Amino acid sequence: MQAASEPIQELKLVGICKRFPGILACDNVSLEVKRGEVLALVGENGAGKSTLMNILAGLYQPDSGTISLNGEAVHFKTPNAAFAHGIGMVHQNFMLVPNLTVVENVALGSKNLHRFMNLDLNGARRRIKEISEHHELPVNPDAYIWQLSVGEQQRVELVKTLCFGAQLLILDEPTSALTPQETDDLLARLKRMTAELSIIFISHKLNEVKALSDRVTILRHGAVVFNGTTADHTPAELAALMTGHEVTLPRNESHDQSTEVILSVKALRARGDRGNLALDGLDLELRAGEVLGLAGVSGNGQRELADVLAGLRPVESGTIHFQGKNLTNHSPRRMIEAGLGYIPEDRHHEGIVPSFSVQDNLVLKDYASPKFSFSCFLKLGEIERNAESLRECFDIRCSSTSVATGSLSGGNIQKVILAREIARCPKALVAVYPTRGVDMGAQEFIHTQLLARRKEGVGVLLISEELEEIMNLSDRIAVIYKGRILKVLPAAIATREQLGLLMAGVVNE
Amino acid sequence: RAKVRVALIVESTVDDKGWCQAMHDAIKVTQKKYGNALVEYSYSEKMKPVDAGSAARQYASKGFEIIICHGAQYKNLVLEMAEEFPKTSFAFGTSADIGPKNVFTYMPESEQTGYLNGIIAGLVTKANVIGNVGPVDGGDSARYNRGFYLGVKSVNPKADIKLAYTGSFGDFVKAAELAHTDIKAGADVLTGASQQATGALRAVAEYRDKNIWWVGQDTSQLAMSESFKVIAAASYDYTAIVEAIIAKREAKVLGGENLPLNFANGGFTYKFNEKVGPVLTPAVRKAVGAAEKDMKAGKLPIAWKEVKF
Amino acid sequence: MNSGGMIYNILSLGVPFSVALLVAALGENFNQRAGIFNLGCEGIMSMGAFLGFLPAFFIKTGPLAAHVNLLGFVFAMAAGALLGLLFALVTVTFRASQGIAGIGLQMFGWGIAGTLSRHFVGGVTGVEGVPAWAIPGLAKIPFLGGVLFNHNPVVYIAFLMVPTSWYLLFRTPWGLKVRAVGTYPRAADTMGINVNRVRYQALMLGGAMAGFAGAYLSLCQAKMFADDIVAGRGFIAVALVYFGRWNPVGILGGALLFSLAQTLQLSIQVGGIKFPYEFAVMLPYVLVIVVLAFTRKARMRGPTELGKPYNREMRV
Amino acid sequence: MNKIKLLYRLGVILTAALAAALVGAMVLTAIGASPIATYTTIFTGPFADKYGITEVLVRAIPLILVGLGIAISFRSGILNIGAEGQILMGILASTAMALAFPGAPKVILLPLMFMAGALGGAFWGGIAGFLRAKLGVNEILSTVMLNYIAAQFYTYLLRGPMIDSNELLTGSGTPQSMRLPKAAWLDRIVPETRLHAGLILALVLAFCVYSLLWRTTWGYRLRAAGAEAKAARYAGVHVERSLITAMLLAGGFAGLAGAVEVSGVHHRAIEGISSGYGFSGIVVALFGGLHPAGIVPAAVFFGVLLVGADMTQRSAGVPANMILVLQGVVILAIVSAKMYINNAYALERFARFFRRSGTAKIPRSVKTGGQP
Ligand SMILES: Nc1ncnc2c1ncn2[C@@H]1O[C@H](COP(=O)(O)OP(=O)(O)OP(=O)(O)O)[C@@H](O)[C@H]1O
Ligand SMILES: Nc1ncnc2c1ncn2[C@@H]1O[C@H](COP(=O)(O)OP(=O)(O)OP(=O)(O)O)[C@@H](O)[C@H]1O
Ligand SMILES: [Mg+2]
Ligand SMILES: [Mg+2]
Repeated sequence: MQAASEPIQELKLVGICKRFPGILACDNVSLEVKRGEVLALVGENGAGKSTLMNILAGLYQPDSGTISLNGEAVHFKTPNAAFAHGIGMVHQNFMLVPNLTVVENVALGSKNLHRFMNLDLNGARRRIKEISEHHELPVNPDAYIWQLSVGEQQRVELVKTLCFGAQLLILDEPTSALTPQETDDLLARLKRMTAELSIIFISHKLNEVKALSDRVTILRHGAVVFNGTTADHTPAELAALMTGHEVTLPRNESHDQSTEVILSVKALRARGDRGNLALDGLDLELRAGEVLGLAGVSGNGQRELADVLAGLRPVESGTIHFQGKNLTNHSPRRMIEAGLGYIPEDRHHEGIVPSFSVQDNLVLKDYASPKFSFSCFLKLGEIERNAESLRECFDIRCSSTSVATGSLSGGNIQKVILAREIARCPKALVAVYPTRGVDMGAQEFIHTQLLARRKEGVGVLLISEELEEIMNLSDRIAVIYKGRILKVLPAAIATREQLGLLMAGVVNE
Repeated sequence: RAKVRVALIVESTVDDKGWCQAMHDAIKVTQKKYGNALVEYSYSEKMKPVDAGSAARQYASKGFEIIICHGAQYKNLVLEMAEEFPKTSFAFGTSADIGPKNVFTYMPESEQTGYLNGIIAGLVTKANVIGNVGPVDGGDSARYNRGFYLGVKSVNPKADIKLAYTGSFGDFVKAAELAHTDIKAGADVLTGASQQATGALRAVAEYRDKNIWWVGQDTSQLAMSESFKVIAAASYDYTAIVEAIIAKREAKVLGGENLPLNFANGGFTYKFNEKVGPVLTPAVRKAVGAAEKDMKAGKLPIAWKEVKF
Repeated sequence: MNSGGMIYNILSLGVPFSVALLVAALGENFNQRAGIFNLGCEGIMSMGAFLGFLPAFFIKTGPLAAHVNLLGFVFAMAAGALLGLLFALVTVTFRASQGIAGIGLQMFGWGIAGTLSRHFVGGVTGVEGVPAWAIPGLAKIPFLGGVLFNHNPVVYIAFLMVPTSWYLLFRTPWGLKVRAVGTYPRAADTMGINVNRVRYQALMLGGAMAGFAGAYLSLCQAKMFADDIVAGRGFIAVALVYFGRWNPVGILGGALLFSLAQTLQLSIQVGGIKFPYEFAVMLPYVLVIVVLAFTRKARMRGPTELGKPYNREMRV
Repeated sequence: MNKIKLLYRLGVILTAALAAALVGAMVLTAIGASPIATYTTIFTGPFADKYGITEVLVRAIPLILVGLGIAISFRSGILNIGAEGQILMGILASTAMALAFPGAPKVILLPLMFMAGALGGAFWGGIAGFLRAKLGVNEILSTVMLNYIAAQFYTYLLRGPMIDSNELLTGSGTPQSMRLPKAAWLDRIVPETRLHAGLILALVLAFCVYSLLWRTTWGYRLRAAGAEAKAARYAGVHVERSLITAMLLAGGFAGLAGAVEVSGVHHRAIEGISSGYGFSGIVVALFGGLHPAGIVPAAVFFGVLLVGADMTQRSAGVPANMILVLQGVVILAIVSAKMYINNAYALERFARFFRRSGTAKIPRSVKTGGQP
């Protein structure tokens, strides 16, 4: 699909309804985008944003309602039809085939490159070059997707969508996995693109919404609850409109230093999935009752560090001491038993068993403890009671605790994991990107919980790319770069600029 | 004579050009001879032992007088059912045991046919290499293979007999592969028992213009398009057994006998294939004829049990 | 016989024997690359073997008589494609569990071939089949000529299918779609690929190839038809796809390994053995497992969504 | 809504049944057999008398046992298609055990025999589990190959070391073991039929498997490893060990099925005992939703299909291969229907369609309460 024949002057959705079994995902939604405009679409997890956009992109069929382009009613039966009208979408989960290269991914969707018994990869390469130069989105066309970092994949997604000739770009949480720099870059680029395109932008970060969008539409429970010009409202107001109440992200104000080291890592070396030395002599100390923020651009060893701590990745050399005991290269089970809690990055496949019920997932690590089993028999009643009480405590929104956990929204899945890890009363908690893709309300909740654990004396290792989050919550901040800790600073004196430089590998004396 | 109802239970199909078809054909011949009104016939194919149990029970409860379970794997079932249905005659083979009073057993003494085929193979081979495509080493084919060995040795002690097994009664393709392997290894006369042998014969037929020959264990091979390779073939003729069972039943003997199948009692037929031409020399005919005559007279005991491969 | 001669025999017999497994596995590879696990390969092969044999059986005279084998292969492939279509209907459109549906298809194909052959042919019967055709010139090369260039023409076609499959899979738009659809169907869908259509096509192609493999058995290898002529080769073909790690070249390796081991064990038996023959018969099966277990594992590049039906509406 | 749901399901089942019947009828007509007679025989034949019903249950016993094992392995993330080979190993082991202690009393011999059968099968399944867990050999490949290997090993033993010495003596040479001592026979629970006490064992074990999978920490581990290996590993489950355990259990059940067949039906090891139960067991397990409560009825249904279809040979003159066609068609139709029955999205669409057309047809007078 090359550029559509006619530029999009105006897109209108009127009265869109979409029902999934048991839930009304879009409830009579109407909205409108004009040429060159950025419309922000915000709302809590599960508000129906992605569903609405998938309808616009031709992936879902609305139950009722109409879409019109330039005043003419259109009907997108397939994503192809949407492309043909110049609508391109960057989905919330990357829509890139991991075992294909970047060019192949682009060529896959570019039907004009499909020759009989021959694939015009060079044509695709040219097109990628053209687009990436034009929009300053550098990508390596011959890399396999699985080799790319999350940020790079995001760029590829964007280039891919633009290669398909999008004139209206739908971006579903494009920044949720990006580093601050990458986010700033992306926003700047998008701003420039508005000269040629219209954009619908979905994000849970209201400052981004504020920075980029012209107008904002807020969805709640599938229905539009607010429609207005961004400039007229502050992020706080938008947050209140979105959740129905004031949202204030908690801050760690005390900064008092405890001295008891609970987890100590020395000269740790470990390999990444691609065989590279992802951790290269890393030293780190986590104290009881502190939040240690680990800042860094993703791909510098954060994931591997978390894996190693959880016992999921072998250590080549170096030691891990937990509460004074050497636990280097111990099994996950031993780490769990020793009292290490872990909120993993990949919540859908690592943090939960999607087909298991919420009840079952809440005892994923403790099903064999005397509390939930007697000899080898599970105490089903106890497991259910546990789930009910955690559900209440952690405000997990689900129709019942016996539904499959995979069917919950991202924020609620995160709450399930958090509830489980916290209820286990760990001595130390490793939290990897705990609020990625989670709405404001849930974010507030998660932060509050982490700080509460800190108060109870738990050592929290918070791995995040959000400087905001790290600076808000941490007592000390460590910066990781190329598998080593570059520097550890007290949070009280750390500044954004300083951290930014460190994350880029620049150590100033 | 009274009407009799005969049921047949087979493991493969009644058109397999082999083991099962031989019995089926025999019953058909008997039926034709006595008339449809006098012999009612029904069969069940592809019967695993457990299915055979159901089928046999159904036949017995429907009043079939004679139930032939054509395979030694049905032995158990027959012995068990015989107690339950004492008025029904059962028959199974191959077996040399004497069964209970309402069970006939039958045993093709196939070392005899193997011996005749062996004589031909031993005389015809120029390379002194003979291939034998075996299914598995058990039942009547074990007897056949040993008889064949003795037959060859009786006329050509120097001949090398390459015996190999496919491990399956019904894998035609593998039998063909094995036949090709034999031929590549120099064999110029081949034989083989059970239905899979058809695959081997088909493979032999591919060497149309070469002097490579087949001696068969089923006369229906003489009617196949590959027959130009078949020098001679033996066949089981169960007609005598079927008729014997019917007759004995009429005489109130429901079983308790072993009915062997051999040249002496007409249980085997043996045919030369005139179409193969000069390879079938008078010397061959003579040697085979003499041996057959001796067997018919019971003068040629074949010590197949002594043969150890 | 000297060992050189034995090796020559094993190679020159093993190569043509590998064809049915090779082609069926290459076909199954297309199915699996598109994300569909087709255990019904065996049934499709039976049907292919039957229909491939049918023209040669019926048409003995007349103008078509010269082309019966070609006709047979066409019929077999058409029937295979049809059964592939049926399987696609069940597993792609109805999204039925592929494991059971495969067993169902196996019974169905096998049963129909047997039933129709009983009715229209009536028993085990041979046909003329496809004769050998030595490639002029090449067949004269010592050793290699006999091993590679002195077979029936279908063998050459089958071996050409290896690079062709590879090219189709890795160098054409359709192959790209197939690989995408088997790995991340939702991504393919959002890029405007009709996931179901691609899966239908892959299943029909795979079916046609399985039909071809069946016809090879009845027309080139056994030159006869009997209802259980396939005798489990369909299942082995499925297993070989795993052996080859979803790559046509690896599958070729697996098919050759299996058939050469097969001829090797037959040769060993023919050469005279001093141990129970059953152990010789086991050899190819054991060898395939052992070789796979002790080769170094490459990064899995296979279809990660294998066996999972795709539903655009369903939340992942 | 519930009425609509019922209607929807009924519709799906009827459509599938009709489609299956039609395809079968086409083939039947082509070969000149009567479809009606055939179908009537399949579905009423087995219920005509005591024999039919008990024979159905006789078939259901091994199917339940194999199905339970398959359910365990599939739930644990292993596609085990090696039950056929595992059954054979179970038969060998249990037969050897029974023949080794011919004088032992029943209460000792039967448990010993079943234990041996289960161990034999478990050993064979365990090989596939080990190959998968430790050497990364795909289980589909290994189980397919192991089936053939087991088949050869089976004939080797029955033809050689384990052959009934009587067979050698008389020269029959049939590959079969000696007859088991009476103490190794399972009791018949309905006189004059072949229905044996294995049924009780199978039902008890079905309950045990349910408890194992859903009530114990073991089962929890197995299911977690099968449903999402990454998460299970993260939660401290040793996934490799769990794969091996699952294959041991699956193989054990298949082996036990073999032992029960020998002890209950055949009373000696002969060829053809497994009669395809390894594959039918997969179908039964998946039909039954990989849950014992589904597997038991699915096994009985499949038993009806097996027995009824066999009867058509005799009652309707249908050739044996036609039975395969009918079974294949029924399987294809049922799996298709099953997916639709459980598809909430399709039900939702149907309900919406039904409501729309439904409301349009209801006359206003009725709605406003006018008495007709
Ligand atoms: N394919 C589906 N099948 C069933 N329910 C769905 C499906 N997709 C979405 N839903 C439900 O519809 C509602 C809206 O989901 P949607 O993904 O649109 O939310 P969202 O606003 O994008 O949330 P988030 O911010 O977490 O991405 C949720 O309750 C979700 O559970
Ligand atoms: N698949 C597995 N993954 C992880 N750990 C396992 C696994 N199987 C067993 N274990 C662990 O090995 C040990 C012995 O196993 P076993 O099932 O006998 O335990 P147990 O003493 O009965 O305790 P449990 O209550 O955990 O069942 C236990 O610590 C158990 O948790
Ligand atoms: Mg969303
Ligand atoms: Mg335990």
